[in-house]
Amino acid sequence: MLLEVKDLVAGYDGSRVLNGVNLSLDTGESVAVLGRNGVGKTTLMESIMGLVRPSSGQVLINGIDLARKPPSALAKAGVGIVPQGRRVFASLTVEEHLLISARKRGEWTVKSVMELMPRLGERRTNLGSQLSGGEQQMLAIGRALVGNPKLLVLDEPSDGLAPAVVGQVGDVLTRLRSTGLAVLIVEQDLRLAFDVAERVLVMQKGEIVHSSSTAEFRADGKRAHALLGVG
Amino acid sequence: MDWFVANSVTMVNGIALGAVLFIVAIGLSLVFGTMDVLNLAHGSIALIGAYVGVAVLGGGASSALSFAAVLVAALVGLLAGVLLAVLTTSVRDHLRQAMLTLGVAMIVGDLLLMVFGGDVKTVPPPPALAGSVPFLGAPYPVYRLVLIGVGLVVGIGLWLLLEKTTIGAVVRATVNDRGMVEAIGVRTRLVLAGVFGGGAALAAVGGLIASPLMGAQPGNDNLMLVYALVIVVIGGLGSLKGAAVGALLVGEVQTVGVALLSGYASFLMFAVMAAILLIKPAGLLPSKHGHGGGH
Amino acid sequence: MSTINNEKTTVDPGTKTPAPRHAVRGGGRRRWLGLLLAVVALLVLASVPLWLSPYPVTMLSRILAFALLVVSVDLLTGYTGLPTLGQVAYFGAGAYAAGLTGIYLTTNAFVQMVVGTLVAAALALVTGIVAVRTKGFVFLMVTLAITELAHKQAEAMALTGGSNGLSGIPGISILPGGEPIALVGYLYWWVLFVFALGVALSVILVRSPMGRSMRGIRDGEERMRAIGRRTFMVKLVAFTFAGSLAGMAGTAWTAQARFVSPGDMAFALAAIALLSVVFGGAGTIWGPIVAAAIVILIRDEIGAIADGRGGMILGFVFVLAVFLLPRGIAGLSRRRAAAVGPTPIAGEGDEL
Amino acid sequence: GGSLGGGSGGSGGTSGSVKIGLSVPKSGTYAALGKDMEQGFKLYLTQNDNKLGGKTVQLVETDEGNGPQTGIPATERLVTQDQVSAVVGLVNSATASGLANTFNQNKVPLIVANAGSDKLVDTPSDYIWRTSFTNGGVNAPMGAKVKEEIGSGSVYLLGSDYAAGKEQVGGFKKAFTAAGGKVAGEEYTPPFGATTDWQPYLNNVRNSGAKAVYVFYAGSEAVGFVKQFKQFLGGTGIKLYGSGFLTEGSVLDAQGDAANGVQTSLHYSDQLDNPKNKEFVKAYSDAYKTSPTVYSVQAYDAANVLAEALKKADGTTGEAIGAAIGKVGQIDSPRGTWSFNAQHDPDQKYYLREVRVVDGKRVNAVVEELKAG
Amino acid sequence: MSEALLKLEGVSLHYGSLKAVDDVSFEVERGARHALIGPNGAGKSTLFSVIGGARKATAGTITFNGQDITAESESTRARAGLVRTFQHSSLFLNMSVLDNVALAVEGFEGRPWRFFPSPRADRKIRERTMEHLTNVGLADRAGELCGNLSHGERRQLEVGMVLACNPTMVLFDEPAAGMSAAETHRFMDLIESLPADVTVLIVEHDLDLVFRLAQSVSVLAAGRLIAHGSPAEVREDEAVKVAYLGESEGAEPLFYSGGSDVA
Ligand SMILES: Nc1ncnc2c1ncn2[C@@H]1O[C@H](COP(=O)(O)OP(=O)(O)OP(=O)(O)O)[C@@H](O)[C@H]1O
Ligand SMILES: Nc1ncnc2c1ncn2[C@@H]1O[C@H](COP(=O)(O)OP(=O)(O)OP(=O)(O)O)[C@@H](O)[C@H]1O
Ligand SMILES: [Mg+2]
Ligand SMILES: [Mg+2]
Repeated sequence: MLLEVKDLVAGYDGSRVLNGVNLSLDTGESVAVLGRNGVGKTTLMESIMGLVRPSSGQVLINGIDLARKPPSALAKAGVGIVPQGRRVFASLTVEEHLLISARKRGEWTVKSVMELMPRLGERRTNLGSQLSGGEQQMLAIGRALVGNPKLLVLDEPSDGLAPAVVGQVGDVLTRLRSTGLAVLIVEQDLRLAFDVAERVLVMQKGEIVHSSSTAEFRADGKRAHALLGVG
Repeated sequence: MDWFVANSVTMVNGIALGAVLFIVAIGLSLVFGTMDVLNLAHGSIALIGAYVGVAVLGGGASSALSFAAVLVAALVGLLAGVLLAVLTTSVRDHLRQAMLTLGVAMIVGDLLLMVFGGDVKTVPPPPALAGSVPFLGAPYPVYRLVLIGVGLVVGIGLWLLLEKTTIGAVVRATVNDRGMVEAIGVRTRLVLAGVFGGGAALAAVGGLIASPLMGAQPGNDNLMLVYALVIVVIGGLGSLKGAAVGALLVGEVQTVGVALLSGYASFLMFAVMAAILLIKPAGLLPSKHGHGGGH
Repeated sequence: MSTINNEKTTVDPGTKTPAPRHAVRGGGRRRWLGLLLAVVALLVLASVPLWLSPYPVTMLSRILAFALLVVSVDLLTGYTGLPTLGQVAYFGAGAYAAGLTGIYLTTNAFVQMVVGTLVAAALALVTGIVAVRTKGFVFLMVTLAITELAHKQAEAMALTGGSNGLSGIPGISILPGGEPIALVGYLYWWVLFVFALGVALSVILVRSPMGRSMRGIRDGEERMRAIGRRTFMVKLVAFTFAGSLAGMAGTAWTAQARFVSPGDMAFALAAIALLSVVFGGAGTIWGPIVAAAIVILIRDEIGAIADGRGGMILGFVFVLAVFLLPRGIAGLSRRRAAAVGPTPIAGEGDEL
Repeated sequence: GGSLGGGSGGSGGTSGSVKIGLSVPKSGTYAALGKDMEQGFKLYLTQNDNKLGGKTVQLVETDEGNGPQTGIPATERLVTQDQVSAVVGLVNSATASGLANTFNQNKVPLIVANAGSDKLVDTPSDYIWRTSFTNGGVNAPMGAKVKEEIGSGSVYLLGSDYAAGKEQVGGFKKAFTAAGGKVAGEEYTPPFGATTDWQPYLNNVRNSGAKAVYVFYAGSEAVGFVKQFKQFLGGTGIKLYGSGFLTEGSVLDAQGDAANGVQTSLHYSDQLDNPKNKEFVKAYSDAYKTSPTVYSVQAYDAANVLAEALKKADGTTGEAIGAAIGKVGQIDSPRGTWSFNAQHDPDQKYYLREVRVVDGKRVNAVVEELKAG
Repeated sequence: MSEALLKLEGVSLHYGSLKAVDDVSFEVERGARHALIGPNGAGKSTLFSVIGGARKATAGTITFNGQDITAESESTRARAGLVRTFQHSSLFLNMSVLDNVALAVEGFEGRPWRFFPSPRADRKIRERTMEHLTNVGLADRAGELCGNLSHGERRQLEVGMVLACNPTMVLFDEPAAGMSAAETHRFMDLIESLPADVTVLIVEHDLDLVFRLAQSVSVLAAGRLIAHGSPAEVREDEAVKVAYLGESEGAEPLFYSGGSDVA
């Protein structure tokens, strides 16, 4: 197993947001995590990455427990993240973002990322704070890619992207999957989530309450709506 | 024109003073601009540097000893900086940083008083630079002329390091979002310690090379801190060029300015600072990288 | 840099968190409890001259005057998000004005207080027009400049006695034409009266809509503009009010010391006043007051007998406080903890 | 307890002993000065079996610190809390003026052992005395002397920009111009360590064509100034005169060669050739491994004054001691005998001193006794 | 056709050589539900900043409610009823959710300078505030510190806050970004339930939302207005298809059975 999360409990200042989450992901697999606002999706992603320190439980990468290690340890173990809210560096240029993130050799280089998203090339010298929302999102994705991760964690990557670009992101992610990259994605745009993921998890109140294949999930719209709290 | 001739030496002298102040101030600016820590113990580190001079060169200077003093000061500064970095990592709020570092400054000030006493101590310049040369019609100390060169070298070196290598970018990114830098695989603790250590080493060396001019004594820590704060804010926070311009300006204000308006000498520096901030609140040459983020 | 307050009171999504009563005041038991505590504290303070000898009472007068100065710093730093080193300028202005009034005009304490407060207010208004255009670290430095310039002016002026200070101030009298008070206990009562008045006004201010606007500026000035607020005016009013309060504290200082020196408007005093706010918990009233007392006790009481190690002891206290009291003294009480927020000096940080 | 009663005054300690307060800076800019004073005062006590006028001394010490903010509460504490019978010390003039009320009200005498502001109090009282000097007084004798030395040339005046600096330089200026001297320029530099570079002022001096410079600087400013004077005006033949604090105490070592030949006026030098001083210097050097300074002598004399007063006093209350100080008459001091004048300041001799190297040691050699200004 | 509430004539904003907004003119009628769409970096947010007053246009005039507001400050515009939301939430993180909205309510309904306590006025403000919070579904989070809210919750609060400003016209910058389907639905209901005289200008990439809410749509690309019209017209516009929509649009139903109207 590339990633195994066992009984993960995490929260903020003593209060719990995640109440024992379990999930696993194999090389080349892709999983979507869905759920309403505030159920703890971001907290889950960030505690996998080490950005939030779990209070108990394990985060195993290739069988080694890296829970409570600094995020850099996870990055080195091959996890890359596109965080919610983008978190681009306000005072770095686009190019600098990519340069400092390109720490592992691999398919993705500064050049190939700029080819993938030409807009980033056009804005090469803009500071992070001088990008439009969508440009920032592209940059966040590019930043994760140049690290050549084995597991890509995406927290609402379509947030703020124009439909055409969302489509492109979907295409890119699908292509990445075929190169053996594992993808863990949180997404509100169901179309994108379904395009990318072969398995769907649904979270409610800090727990995973549903797990099925994407096709299975899509087969029963009523149940899906109930799970996602729509209607 | 007469006035100009009569004061030309004073102007050069202002540049020399500016050069020393630049080396001290740039450390503060770097640590604040890049690490986002307002280090009010910065002046204390400069004073430690001066006392390193007293300890190493107190018995008489030689070229070798002077060189050794610079190394020792840099090393002591580095250690002090790393220590401060460790202390401040978990303290993100500026006011609490101020309380922490000012507390440290108070402790260091008293410790130095205990070890070195309250008397003013002087530090000799390296013997090779101790003399004067005729300069614009009057004798002028060689040492001060050399300081101008040192300031230039330090300034250019830092500029190359920060703007022409990715090290500078990593450092700036660490200020913006520490967690995210970790997430791209950088040990931010090392970055923090490095920048803080480097800034403090500059302060210590700056304090050392300023000591032949200013002596070493209790109270110089505050003096240096205030100079550095004023320079950094005049020039623009976190901006290398800003610090250089600020230091030169303060150097000239404190020399030519006071020679011209000696009756207002005490008021000049702060009045100039207030005036500049009124017109340009972000300082003369604000860092192009901005501060704190855009939207 | 993120200014997100990581303190979390309730997190369980879906759990009902009732609105705290003090958020938008609608009465409530807590308010009465607070009022009760304040009244008890006041009564205890008022009884002090009856059972304490002159020296501690003098010390306490000094503490009260300084604490009022600290509250004025807090109004700007803790509530409005404007870290300041400038309040001592108005403190000094009030102190000198009261002293000069005492020497040349009248010994009447009320007159001295009003004159000192008004002089400080006028000075704060004029300098505030300049200062509140800036924020964060720049504001800090502009206020430092105000303090330094005022300090140098006091040192240079013959009227204020220059660097030797203004001495020969007669004792205050309370009733018109009454005898000057010489006894420490009565002086103390006067200082306590001024202190209580100042603190009461401050508490009313921070709980008023005006106080909420101040906090709004602390947390997001841009946003305040976007919802239609004239932030410049809010800041200017806050600045002038805080300046007057500092001036009022200055008059109390003069009343008990009968001597003013440029050191009363110097950087050193400004620094410990600002640190007292941080130590006590910026954005609360009672925390900084307690901190002010501790700081003065260490400086004047322990420092005097510690063979010159007063500074070092104070330094250790500050350093320890950073680590042991992450939300200041006020953080020891959970109830007000929510009001304590970090104040960025660099201008507000924002997540991207 | 209770603070609504009248001022208490020094209770005086138990019979046979007396409680004395010593308030000198132990921290801050003046810590070095405070140390000299403390040592001078304690030397007297050691020499006299810890007794003053036959009474065993309980010494209560405090830290005057940097200024009135710390000095006033610390000293007030000695009076109102520790209830001492007299207080010795005070470096800072503002602190001393700020405390005058407290001492008068509590009827406890204060013997100022340094602070030199020309007018410490408006009206002399039994409770305020001074064993040191007045700022003007130190420099006035130099007026005629410098005029005599430089003849028709002019003098440039420089000093630290605060009350003491102006009074010191002013004392000289008044006597100098009265003697017909010409002033080429007069500038006051930012005080309290804020000035570290005198090049701009020295440049002005050079441009003014003055033949000599008269200055008041003390502590670190004295060091910085003297060294830079040598650097920038060393070869020009412009002479340097000043108030004795320019070269007094530890600053002289720090100034090094640059100080050679500087002439100053002061009421003391450890080189004074009189038996009392010889004995004092030896005892002091033996005890503290360093030479005494004018600050040590001022505090030493304060102890002497207290001893004399306690001999004459009727009991050990502050009131009794205060009254007795008025009657002590001549004080036999290492600086030569002196007595209090009507202002309660010392009526004393001043000496012209020149920095010379004697037996391999840099000292303030005594050139002559100056005529009163 | 009634007179336009907001009128832009030749508005431009340049960042150096980059023309972020380039000679844009259009009108929004009183009570309209108008959408502004366009690719990433087209200049939508920048245009919002110019309309809202946070940035000054390099050229052009802006008329609101018959008055030229080109030179007015942001707060003046807000008081005149022109209020915007931010693409990146900028809330008062150290204040409670309640205080956040109360600040807005107070600015318009209370006397924000009030210094002395008045329980009556306080109660009124509190009631109004809770009303707004209920509308955006945050009533039960009123006492929470704003900094503790999740991303989506902050977006909801953002909406609550502008509505509390008693706006004549609201500018929404990607209000639904980050909202889950459930929250998006509630948001749409909320906008639909706004009084008809509140004008809405909205930037959004969620086209389902745009096409459900908007009566008219303007399309911005590279700083210029490239199309304008009813949702149906815009959807069919070739230029828009190329610049914005891409190909992936609605090829397959989201769910194979039951309620595919969602998301
Ligand atoms: N920094 C924080 N401090 C305290 N509480 C937080 C913090 N961040 C999130 N929370 C709380 O934790 C809970 C889960 O938040 P989280 O961001 O994980 O939700 P989410 O599922 O990602 O929601 P969304 O879809 O809105 O992004 C929320 O109730 C939120 O209020
Ligand atoms: N401060 C700035 N300096 C230089 N260029 C900037 C600055 N701010 C924005 N830009 C550029 O201006 C263009 C318009 O940005 P804007 O934020 O208005 O786009 P947008 O239409 O809102 O895009 P999105 O849909 O992605 O949010 C972008 O290309 C951006 O890179
Ligand atoms: Mg989330
Ligand atoms: Mg946008």
